[in-house]
Amino acid sequence: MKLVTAIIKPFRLDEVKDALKDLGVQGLTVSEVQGFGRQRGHTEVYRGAEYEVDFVPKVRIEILVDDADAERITERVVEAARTGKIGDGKAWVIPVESVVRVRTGEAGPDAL
Amino acid sequence: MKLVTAIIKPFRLDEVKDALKDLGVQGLTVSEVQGFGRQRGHTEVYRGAEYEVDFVPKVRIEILVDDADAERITERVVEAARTGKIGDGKAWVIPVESVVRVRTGEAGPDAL
Amino acid sequence: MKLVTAIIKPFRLDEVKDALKDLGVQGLTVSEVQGFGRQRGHTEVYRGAEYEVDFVPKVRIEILVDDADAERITERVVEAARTGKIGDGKAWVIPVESVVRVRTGEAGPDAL
Amino acid sequence: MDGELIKSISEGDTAWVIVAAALVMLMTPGLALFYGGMVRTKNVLGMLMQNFFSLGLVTVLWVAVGYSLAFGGTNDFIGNFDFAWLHDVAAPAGGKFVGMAPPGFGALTIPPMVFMAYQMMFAVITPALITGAIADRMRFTAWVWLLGLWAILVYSPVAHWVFSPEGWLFKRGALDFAGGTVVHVNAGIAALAAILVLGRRRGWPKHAMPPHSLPLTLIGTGILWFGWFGFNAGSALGANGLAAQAFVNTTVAAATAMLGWLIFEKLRTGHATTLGAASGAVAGLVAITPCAGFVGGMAPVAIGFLAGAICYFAVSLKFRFGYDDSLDVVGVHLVGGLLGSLLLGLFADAAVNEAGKDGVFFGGGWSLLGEQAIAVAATIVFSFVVTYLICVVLKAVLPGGIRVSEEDEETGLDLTQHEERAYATDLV
Amino acid sequence: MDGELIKSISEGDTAWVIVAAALVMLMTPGLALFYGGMVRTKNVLGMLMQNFFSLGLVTVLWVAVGYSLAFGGTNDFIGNFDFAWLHDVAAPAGGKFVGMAPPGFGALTIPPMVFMAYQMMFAVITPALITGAIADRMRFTAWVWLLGLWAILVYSPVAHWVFSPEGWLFKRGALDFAGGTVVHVNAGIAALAAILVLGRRRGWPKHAMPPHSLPLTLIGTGILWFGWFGFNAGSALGANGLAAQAFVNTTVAAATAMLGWLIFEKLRTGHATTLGAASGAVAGLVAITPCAGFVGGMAPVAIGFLAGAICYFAVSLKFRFGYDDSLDVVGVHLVGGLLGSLLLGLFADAAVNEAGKDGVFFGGGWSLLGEQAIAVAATIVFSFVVTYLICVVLKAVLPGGIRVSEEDEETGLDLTQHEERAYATDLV
Amino acid sequence: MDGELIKSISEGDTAWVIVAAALVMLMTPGLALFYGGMVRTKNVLGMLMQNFFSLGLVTVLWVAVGYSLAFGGTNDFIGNFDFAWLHDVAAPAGGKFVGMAPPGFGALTIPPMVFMAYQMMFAVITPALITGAIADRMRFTAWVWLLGLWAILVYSPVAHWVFSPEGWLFKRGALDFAGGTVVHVNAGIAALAAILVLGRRRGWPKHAMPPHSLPLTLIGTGILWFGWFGFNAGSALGANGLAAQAFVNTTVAAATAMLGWLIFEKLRTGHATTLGAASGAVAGLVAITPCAGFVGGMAPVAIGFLAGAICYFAVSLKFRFGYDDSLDVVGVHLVGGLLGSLLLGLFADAAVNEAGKDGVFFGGGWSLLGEQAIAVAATIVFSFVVTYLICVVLKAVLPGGIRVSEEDEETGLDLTQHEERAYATDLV
Ligand SMILES: Nc1ncnc2c1ncn2[C@@H]1O[C@H](COP(=O)(O)OP(=O)(O)O)[C@@H](O)[C@H]1O
Ligand SMILES: Nc1ncnc2c1ncn2[C@@H]1O[C@H](COP(=O)(O)OP(=O)(O)O)[C@@H](O)[C@H]1O
Ligand SMILES: Nc1ncnc2c1ncn2[C@@H]1O[C@H](COP(=O)(O)OP(=O)(O)O)[C@@H](O)[C@H]1O
Repeated sequence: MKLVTAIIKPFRLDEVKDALKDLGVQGLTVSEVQGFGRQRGHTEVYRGAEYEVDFVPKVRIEILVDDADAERITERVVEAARTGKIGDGKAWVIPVESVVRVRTGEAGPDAL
Repeated sequence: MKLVTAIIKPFRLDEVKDALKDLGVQGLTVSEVQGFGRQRGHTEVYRGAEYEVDFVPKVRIEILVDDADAERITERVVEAARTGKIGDGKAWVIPVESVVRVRTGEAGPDAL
Repeated sequence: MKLVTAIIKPFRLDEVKDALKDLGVQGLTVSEVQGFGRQRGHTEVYRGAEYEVDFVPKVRIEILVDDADAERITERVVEAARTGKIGDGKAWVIPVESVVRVRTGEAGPDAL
Repeated sequence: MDGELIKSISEGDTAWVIVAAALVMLMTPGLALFYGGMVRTKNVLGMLMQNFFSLGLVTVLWVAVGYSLAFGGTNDFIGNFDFAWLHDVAAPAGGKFVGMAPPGFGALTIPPMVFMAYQMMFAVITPALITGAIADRMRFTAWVWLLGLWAILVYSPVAHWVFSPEGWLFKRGALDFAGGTVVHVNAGIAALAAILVLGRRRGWPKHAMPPHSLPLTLIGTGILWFGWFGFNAGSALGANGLAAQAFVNTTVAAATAMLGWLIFEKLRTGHATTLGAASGAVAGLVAITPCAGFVGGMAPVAIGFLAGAICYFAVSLKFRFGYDDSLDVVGVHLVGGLLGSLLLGLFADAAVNEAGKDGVFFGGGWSLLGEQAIAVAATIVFSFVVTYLICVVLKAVLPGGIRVSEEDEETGLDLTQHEERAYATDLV
Repeated sequence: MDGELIKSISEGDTAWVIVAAALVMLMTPGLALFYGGMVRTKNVLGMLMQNFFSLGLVTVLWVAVGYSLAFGGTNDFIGNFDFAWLHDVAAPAGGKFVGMAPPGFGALTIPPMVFMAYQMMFAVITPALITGAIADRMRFTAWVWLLGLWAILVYSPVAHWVFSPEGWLFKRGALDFAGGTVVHVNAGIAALAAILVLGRRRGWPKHAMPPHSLPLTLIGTGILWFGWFGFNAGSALGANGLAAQAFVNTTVAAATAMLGWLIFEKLRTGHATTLGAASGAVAGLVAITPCAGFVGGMAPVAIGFLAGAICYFAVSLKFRFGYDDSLDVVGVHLVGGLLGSLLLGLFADAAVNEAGKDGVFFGGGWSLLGEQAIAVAATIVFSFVVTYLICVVLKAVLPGGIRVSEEDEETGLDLTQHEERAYATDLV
Repeated sequence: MDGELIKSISEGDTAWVIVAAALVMLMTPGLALFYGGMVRTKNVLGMLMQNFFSLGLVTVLWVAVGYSLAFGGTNDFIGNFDFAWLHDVAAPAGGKFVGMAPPGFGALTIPPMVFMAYQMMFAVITPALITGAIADRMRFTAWVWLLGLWAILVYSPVAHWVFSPEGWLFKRGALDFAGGTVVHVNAGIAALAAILVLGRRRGWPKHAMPPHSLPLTLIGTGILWFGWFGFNAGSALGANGLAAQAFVNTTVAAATAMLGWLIFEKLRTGHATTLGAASGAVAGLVAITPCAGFVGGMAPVAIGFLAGAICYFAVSLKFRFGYDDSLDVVGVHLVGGLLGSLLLGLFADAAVNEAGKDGVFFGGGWSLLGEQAIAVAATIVFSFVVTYLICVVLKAVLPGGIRVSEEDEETGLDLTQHEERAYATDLV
């Protein structure tokens, strides 16, 4: 089992989700994060006091997958999230030792 | 060292926390996430325009544990989080190479 | 490749970010979390009804790094985040199998 | 036709009472925010909706029959249908639109239409007060029925008894300047009846249910305090010294009640809270309501301070007795209203208002206090019984009952009752 | 100099109309919140700013020339510059500051300065209504120009036609008590013209764009309802029975419209929504605006209910026809304003107001309805054409055009137009 | 007893001033929101509480002694205790509750009780203005003491000097229609004194401390603008042409100040901000306050525009001089109040108000400007010195001093001072 994590632009989330549904992925977990990277942030001004905000809103997607699917799914996520502009994000794969479905206690691939 | 991660229903958090305290777990980290899975989301209607929200609010719990405790703790989390209804979530275990306590620099099991 | 994760006090984020910039780290991802640990939470009172909040706001930092840099970067994060008071948090390292830059599809160290 | 045609309209009085009516109207949204800030995020819209809906439904019921049942006719216990559908309220009199004063109000210097509109706003906000008690668990459909039935079956009769010069409590000599009995005791006891039928929120009192937005509550508090000038000083029905006195009494009582609440809170918990300041101010406003135009001098200082202190302790009663009065309608409105109505028996000063009386402290003896006690007792019994019956009947006859399912309560009223979310600030 | 010197000021009337002016002023911030709650988080400030800016710019334009163009002189189609820069509006008359009434308003019992200020607030809010349609995509600079030009080129002329006794529509006999035509139809059709030039929001209608804060919208709704008493009852220009009638009509129509909207919503989608309650109330307030001082009895019940029901269906038209009226200015203000203006042809009752007429249902025959139709038709044509031209010209001449770039639209107006974020509650 | 019994009450005037008092009361919650939106999430309640608490404490102090110290007696420098505890303020006169006018106000056409209540609201909001400067770091207990002492030791004397016809600055001929000196200069300089004792916020100016909710600030702005009509036009103490003039001057100055601020902001930073629009409007309202009933014509255009532009630059002074005026009380209220008070020396026009004078531009020569300068100078010296002393003494005698601990400042005022959180929207 693997955990595929991707940091993407928030407005690409729908595309990524749809692409994964098409691949037969049954579940995923999403959270709001702030990214710092090559893409620059923005300036804000309040009563003449300017300041720089380095962080850019991003979305983190986590998908537990069967070992065999990890590569294909990562590729699909990357494709669906890509805009080609700086700040598109990263995707990475981590090994998972065990997975359980809370509801049933099923473990391994059955838990997905 | 392992990292036990669980995605659970938000209102089970207190039970899980209490169960872990009973097991002697000294710390954990929690965050808000949105889950997509078998449990369907809901419909919202604004001025006649209906739309579907696929995501369901969930809570992610992360617990760094000693290798030996990983299984027991995961089981306990799963038990405490279970309602038996769809959407109860997942728990998984990831190997961790090293852990440090920021305050003291202690490493390994002492860092927990 | 490794994933360095740190849970720190929110107001240390700027120091950590600056320290990492100095080390040449090009990117990182940050999110808001709630921590439970030795540091106690606080009491709130609403119309005479007191209750305890166990969770303390923390920030999670995640940094994908080259294998060789993992240790140095972890150390730097720990140093920059340290206040020496209880609740300073944890940092840990997880092995990563693969990383891709969404924008270009570059993989491995080039993706960072 | 019982009223008499109003002849001498004062533009100044009319200006003030029109404004006062607008101010009282604003109190219902203000109350919605006051309460809305105190509930959890998933129930905000449910709360706001229950309040705004009162502006919708009760307004219509009031012009249809409510006003007439409250102020028409000369019966002791209930009005009649003389003014139903605003018949005769706006009788064209030389193009000046004057109309028929309700019986006993012949001395009005404002168009009866203004009086009707002003009273309408009281009818709207009174049942809205109940929403604070039943928060987070009543089905919206059930609320619609409870609201409509209560406005007709409870509010109009009690308003007739106390506010109409033809009502039995008025005639006995009970005083209620702006609704301590009619509004606050009435709604407060009805709230208790409703929650006894409805039951507690799931998880109460074990689970913490902290206010999701105190700034919203404080916006509501500001609006309520502001609107209450219309409520109390408007009840002088003219722009005169009496209105001025009521105005001052109102703001002074709110202020001292805030201090009263905060002092005891600080003593007991070590901190003075923002919600305490807001709650204290509202408690003072409630308690001064019946007294506003009947007391003078430093009476509002005492009344306010007592209201703040006593209501601070009263909001904890629910934990002792185990009824789940979510946002303390009983502790603030019932207790505060009772307190004000009874203290009036002590502090009333006929020198302040020719239409008033002297209370115990001003040489009037115990008779006024007795009448006040009778008035609140009658209101408590009547309102409790009828409200309880309405709730029991609705529970029996409404398909789905009056309470949301366990699962819907978990999910929250906003999504389950209204298919909406209050805040969609998430990126996802 | 066309006006005549006002001699008999009533303090009561003056008090009411001053307050009414303040109430109408408050409506613009109220509208800002009403709309601001409905947009996405990234565009909140853009919305608030467009509205608040109208208080800045239009106020100045109004005292400079707008008022004079609307109410100066005796020309049928446009005012003159007699009152430009408030010349003669506040003429010291024995130290009482009375001034010159606009032509045809000789019977004023309030200082003309009060009349000017009251009308100013209408001029401020009318273009602000347009912001709901163009939400989320117009450059702020473009809005500044559109706002200023529109206030002079569209608002003042139409106000002159309908509100000034010297205007051609007024003279023909069209009735508009408080701005059904001048304000709502006018702004509603202008909104349509503007969005036809501007185009749709990116992603509409495919992507959901739910309101980011319905509590904000409901604060706005409460303020609007409250302020509307100034808008409608203030248009009686005195504290009298007519104001009372207008007050009651206003609140009753808002209430029944809320019910009308919610009933059809419940029937169609199974739920009554909070946004529906707010939208229905506003639709009712819009529709009763032209009628408020010309109808009586139960007419507001009918007008309100129809407005609620019809506007509920009208807000879906945009999906059928494909124009992106973000927050339903067309569906609520154009349709509601039209409806009210035409229903007045049926429900007008001269017994309510000597200056009014009888509509179809009160034996007045079809002539009033005809005049109403002419008035709204003339306004629709004029406002649409001029607004469309203004937008087309601005699009051509402004460097950067009238619309933000794709990327800026993605990022949101707050950061790109104002370098600010609405909420900085994050820790990061 | 110095006052004289008021005999001729105008209902219209009374109606307006009662409403004006309510409007000014609403400004304190409005200010709380205006400021509350600008602080960080962890300090919101601290800010709201400091403001609301003024409604609690100062109200009581005012009826106890504050009013009498400001308006009682004929001494040049301070009032007396004639009206303490509202003695004689509401003297029953044939049941009409008329009372004793404060010395020099014999021509009042409103009950003195209304005058007292109206002035009360000024006394409440003036110290509340200070909270913007000391934001985020004062212990609540310290604020309670500072507030109470300041209301008695600073506000009442200065109000006596300037507002009472018996005060030395009034007698010398200084003009202050609605509180440019008494309210804004006074609070602004006191704010400076307080922060010099208190010190800077930790992390300022290095760390960004962006407003946590600009929508909250804009709700506050709308309420302030609305309430300011009561503040300025209410100061005419009647519903007449002078009130109308003050009303118009008020809104025009707010509008032009908004434009003035935004123009310079746009020129300097490339963007016009929402907070700039709000700040500019408030700056204009501040500057027009002393002038509102003494200038006419296009003077408010100039005064407002200058206020917007100058205050825009003035808010940056703190970075140059290194004092941490958190929310720019000095930059907006001190500078704006000074500006208005001095510009009145130029723009005053006796034709507008018989009780006024001619300034430099209206042939009155330099004498008025001189008096204005003396008035503001005296106020600045007195208020600065006394406030500084109060703060120093409190710092020395209060256990815990006047400032929260480092750790508490980090955690925020809400949790540490009030044991509450503003927003509990989290699931956790
Ligand atoms: N080394 C890293 N570790 C963790 N997250 C990273 C890292 N580098 C970038 N990110 C995340 O990816 C996002 C995009 O990175 P950025 O450098 O801006 O653009 P790109 O990926 O297109 O080169 C960042 O906002 C951040 O959230
Ligand atoms: N493959 C997955 N990867 C990551 N998270 C998942 C995955 N599948 C489900 N989840 C998370 O678990 C939650 C519950 O899953 P769901 O399929 O709804 O119910 P159940 O776990 O009871 O079968 C989801 O909301 C999501 O947050
Ligand atoms: N076993 C754990 N697993 C995951 N997170 C932990 C664990 N223990 C502590 N944490 C995180 O670290 C934070 C600090 O821990 P705490 O015990 O309060 O102080 P310290 O790290 O200084 O001993 C906690 O708030 C929590 O977010």
